[in-house]
Amino acid sequence: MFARKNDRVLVQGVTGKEGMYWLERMLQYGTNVVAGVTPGKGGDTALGVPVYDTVQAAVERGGVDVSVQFVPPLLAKEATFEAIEAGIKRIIVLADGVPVHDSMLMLAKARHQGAHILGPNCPGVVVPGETMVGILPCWLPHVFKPGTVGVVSRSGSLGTAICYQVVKAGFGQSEVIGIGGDPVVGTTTLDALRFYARDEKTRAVVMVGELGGTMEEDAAAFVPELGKPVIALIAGRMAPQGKRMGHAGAIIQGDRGSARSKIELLEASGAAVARTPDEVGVLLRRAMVG
Amino acid sequence: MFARKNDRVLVQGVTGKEGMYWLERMLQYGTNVVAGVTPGKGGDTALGVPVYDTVQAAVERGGVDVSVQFVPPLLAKEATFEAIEAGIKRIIVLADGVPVHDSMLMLAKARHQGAHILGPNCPGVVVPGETMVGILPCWLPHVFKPGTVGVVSRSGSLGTAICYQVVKAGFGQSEVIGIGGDPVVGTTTLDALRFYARDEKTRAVVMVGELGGTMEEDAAAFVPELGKPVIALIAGRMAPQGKRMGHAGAIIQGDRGSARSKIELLEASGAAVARTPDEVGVLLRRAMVG
Amino acid sequence: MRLYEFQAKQIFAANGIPVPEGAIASSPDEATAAASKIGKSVALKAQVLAGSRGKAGGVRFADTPATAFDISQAMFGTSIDGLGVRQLLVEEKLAISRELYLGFAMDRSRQCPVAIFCPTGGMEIEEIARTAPDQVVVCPIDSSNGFYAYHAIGMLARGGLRQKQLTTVAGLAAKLYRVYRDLDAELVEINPLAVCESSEIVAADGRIAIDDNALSRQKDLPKNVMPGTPLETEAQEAGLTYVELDGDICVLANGAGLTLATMDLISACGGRPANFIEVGGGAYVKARRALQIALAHEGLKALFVNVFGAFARTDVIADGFTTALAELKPSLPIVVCIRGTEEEAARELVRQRLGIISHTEMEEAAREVVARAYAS
Amino acid sequence: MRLYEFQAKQIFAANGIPVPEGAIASSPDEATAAASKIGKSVALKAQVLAGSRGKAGGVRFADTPATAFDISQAMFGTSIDGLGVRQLLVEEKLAISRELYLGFAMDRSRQCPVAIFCPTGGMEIEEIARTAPDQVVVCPIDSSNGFYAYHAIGMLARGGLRQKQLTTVAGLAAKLYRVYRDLDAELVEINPLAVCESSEIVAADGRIAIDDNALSRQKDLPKNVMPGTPLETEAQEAGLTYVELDGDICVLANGAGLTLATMDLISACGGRPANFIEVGGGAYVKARRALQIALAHEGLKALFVNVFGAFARTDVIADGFTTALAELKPSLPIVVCIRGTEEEAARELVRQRLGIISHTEMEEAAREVVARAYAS
Repeated sequence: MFARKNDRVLVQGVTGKEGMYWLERMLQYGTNVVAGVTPGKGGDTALGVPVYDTVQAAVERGGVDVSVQFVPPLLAKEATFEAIEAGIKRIIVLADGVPVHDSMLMLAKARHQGAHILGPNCPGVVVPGETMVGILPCWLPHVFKPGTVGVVSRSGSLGTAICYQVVKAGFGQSEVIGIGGDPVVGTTTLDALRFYARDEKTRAVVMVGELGGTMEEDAAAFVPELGKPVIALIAGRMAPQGKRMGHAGAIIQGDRGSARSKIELLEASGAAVARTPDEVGVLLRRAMVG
Repeated sequence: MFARKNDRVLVQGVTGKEGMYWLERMLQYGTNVVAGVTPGKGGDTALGVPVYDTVQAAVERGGVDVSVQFVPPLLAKEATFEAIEAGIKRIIVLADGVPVHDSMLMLAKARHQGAHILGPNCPGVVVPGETMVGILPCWLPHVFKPGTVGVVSRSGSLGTAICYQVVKAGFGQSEVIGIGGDPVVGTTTLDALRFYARDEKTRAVVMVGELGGTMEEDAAAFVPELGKPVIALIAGRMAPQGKRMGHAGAIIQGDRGSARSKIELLEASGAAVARTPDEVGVLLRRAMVG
Repeated sequence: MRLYEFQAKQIFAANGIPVPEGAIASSPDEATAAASKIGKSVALKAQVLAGSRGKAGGVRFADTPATAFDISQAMFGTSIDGLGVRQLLVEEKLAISRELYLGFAMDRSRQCPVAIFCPTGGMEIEEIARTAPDQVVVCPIDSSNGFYAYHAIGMLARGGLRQKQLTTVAGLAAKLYRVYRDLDAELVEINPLAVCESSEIVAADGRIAIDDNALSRQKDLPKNVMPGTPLETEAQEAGLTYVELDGDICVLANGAGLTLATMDLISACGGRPANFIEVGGGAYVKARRALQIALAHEGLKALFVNVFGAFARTDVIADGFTTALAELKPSLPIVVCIRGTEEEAARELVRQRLGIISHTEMEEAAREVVARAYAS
Repeated sequence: MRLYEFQAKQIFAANGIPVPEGAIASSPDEATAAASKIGKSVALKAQVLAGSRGKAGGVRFADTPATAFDISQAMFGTSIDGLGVRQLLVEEKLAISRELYLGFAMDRSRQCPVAIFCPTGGMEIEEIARTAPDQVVVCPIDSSNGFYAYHAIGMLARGGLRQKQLTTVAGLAAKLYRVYRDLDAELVEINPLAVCESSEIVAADGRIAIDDNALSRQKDLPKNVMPGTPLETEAQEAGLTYVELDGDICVLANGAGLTLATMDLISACGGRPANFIEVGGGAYVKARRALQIALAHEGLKALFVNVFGAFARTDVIADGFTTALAELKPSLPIVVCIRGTEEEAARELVRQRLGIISHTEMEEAAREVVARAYAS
């Protein structure tokens, strides 16, 4: 969905410490990183990858399919605007701590220009054995393995832990999409389900959610037409209810948003809901093997 | 271009003093005014025309082709945004004194949404014998008369004076377009020439310009392909040069902008340039009758 | 971060939204002086960051400065939802003929801001939203476009406002949107927006919550400490997300999702988690402070450390918490589970510094920590 | 409305754009005090709203406070382009290694704002733009999108900036755009933008012009009176557009276009127009004031009133100027030409009040006024 083997990948903020660390990991994994951008470093190279002053210059050099950003949260909005204006259609925003008004602006602008955003506050995407764009430990063989299970997760660490369960249960992943934990994100659980519905390689979907928001409720309605087994884990059953946003929160969200609400709707829609990470493997085996 | 006989016309700010005065004139002339908008007056009628609280409500009632605004200059931006968002594609902004940043925003937004703006600071449009949308004295028979001369003017009073010359010379107008006197306007002299080039009814064009800006220079380049005679009057031959906008003005505009520059380029392009209003009639007769 | 009512109203007033005449008072004398200055009947409103103040006696009325003294004296030092009343907003008492609701918030499903209007505001608004949702008008906003008076006109007309009320409230709504946007607010709410008998329209109450992610660029805002237990306040001041629960197994995990799942797991195994503390992002260096706070919780029976290194390296995390534990030396059973990037190095650190063999399977580890916690 | 250099620099500084240390002085004593406070060599810069100050001796340098006294004393009371020097900006003298040009203006052809950068700034910028236009980078801006640092990076890289200079100037450009937009400026210009020997980058000079149509909403700006003749200043204070010329036929017409065309016509008929005065828009009620000012011009030989009523009613206009003329009673030949909306009523007013038969053909009228002006 967000990356394929030969996609041309651009790294914004490539010459910083985090950018360089993950550039190396991506190159080692075989990700087709074609360019980097750091203002003021145009003309340099980073691990052999040419660096440009602007995204526009990088795009003019020969085309970019996906951009991934290593920039501070307060600069994510501008970095995303820059990528959108340069015509890039898939943009991965990793930054944790992006103000939500910035996120809403980014998403509005992306919608107008037909671009897709993954994140903010997401770990990116892995297609095991093919490509990784983001900050996921794709090189751990007991966590990421080529296969037929599509994973979508709001949480980086829990999502990775569940990927480990998928492999432990004897399967691998067709794709792992970290959509990010922020209140407003560009790609939702529902968007990922819609993708996995069309994706021939994917035979089952593991959904990692958590309390808050209504993404799992929105996705539950799609489970019946997905036509593939869905195993869900919703974190936060035992957690205190998050803060309510005044009366407005109650008006917009109603009774939705709790782990209980999500689990009830998912089960009603035909998804199998695991109570613990280990149970994800059990339910997955049941769904795949019967 | 901006209005045809059966166009459904909306009047924004209809219940104010100016709005009511010109609504009456338009209705008398046969303009198809289908609705008016004044926030807080939704449900009223004005001279039999239904009034709505928003443009959206007026459009939903049955479609609008052209909107014309009677609103104060500092509210023109919002009124135009409202019309654009409601899907209206031709918008006439009469207000004099619109801040130029507002005008530039209006035009940018219109471009993005495929809408066309006439003005700001313009008197609107007359198709003699058919329709008038704006604030032109269409009812004066010695000024506006059906015919084959297309008129485009940056100035309301001078443009009307030249229309009188056209009639005095024995002709009438196919259309009179007042593009407005502001530094930044949505419809330029060149846009009007391009329209008259395609308009079968129009056999010659009278262009009323003045010193400042580069619209006449930009239009001059089109005169050869227009394929119809152009008679121009450029006001401001004897006026002191307008204020220069710092070095930036010189950089952007170079030597263009004076009446002399406009006249030289127009004459070089094959247009006939009149020195006085009366001469417009003389040159027009020469061009039309030979 | 939430703002107090009086702070919200200062912001409203500065942005052209009418508020009642009023002043903030920290003592009965100040309340009396404020009442005298206002010169008519006043409302005395407790300034606490709690939800249901009205129903808890946090708003009272006084007809004279002398009664204002007595009533404010009775209010100071009481508490509402466990929060001490230290400041009162003394305001002219409004003669209200109609209460409206007006707010801006984000809609997480639509991923955009929304304007919300209800022609019946006041304390029953949530009840109305539940029982008569058609009365509430929710208007999605395109952030890249903004929210202008004409948008408000459309929304308010759907909500039944007409004529002068329609245009006046629309003007206020456009201003309130600018407050919402320019202050990086998650929420701004006027409830009730009071239509007075004089037909003036005034923000009788106000609520603003600021996006914590934007506080660093909102330099002009006050720094409010959000209500919480003493340990929660300590954590807040240290920049940590810490929620105290009534259990007895202290949980430390990395990332919010894994932390929540770990608490669920402890519960599923029959244990009672004592806290939610997040050490995601750049907070690993704060492991010492986090553990110090988490371990100060009374009645702990065990500590569970659960780490799954995704983009965070487990050896770095392990270095953080082992150093802290070696220093804090809690006399509790400790169970550690480690998986992910650099896990061998991390396990070795734990073995060396704490003399503990780390688990690799979290469910197994969770069962062990529950068993050991309640063993005695 | 133009701002003085020192006003522009105050705005720059408030928006994070570095400017030289400096202070404004209205007397040699103040200049000396400012120089002492700065404590190094200073530049003394005449604050006048004129174009070519540098070449006219409006900028001088002083190494000590004592010389600052002498030099400033010599500068006060001189005039540049006819404008008296009343204030000096006393600034640290910069050690400049390179001069850049950076500005924002509107492009009337493209109908949008443009950013302009030239790697060679200073007094010769217009010459460079003429002889080496490739050196100047002009970047059109989509108003609905804005101008961010990354746009500036692209523009400045095309202009040859690299590395630290590239990112620093880009940051300043993004800030300067916000000044341009938020102040409703027609123009903001930093020329030169000085790269100092210390490698600091500082706005050594600054120019801001505000859109007159936006002054009513730019409430925080100073109110500068633009330079002009005494009568022009009087007109400006009355809110009228009036330009004095060296002719002798006073022209009053409605609308800028017709006024310009009338002046051309007078010239074409052999006359010399004395003024440009616009009474368009809502200014008809100001006809009395306009005529009072226009008729105060010395050496007038005739008055020509030329009205073509389009959306303005000629009877309303005629009421205005006939009332004024009946009161002012100028002893000049007066020729009136009237056409358009309600022209019969207007002609009747002129006949009654001034005893004049109005023309209907402006060329005929222009010939008559020229003939009568120079008859004697």
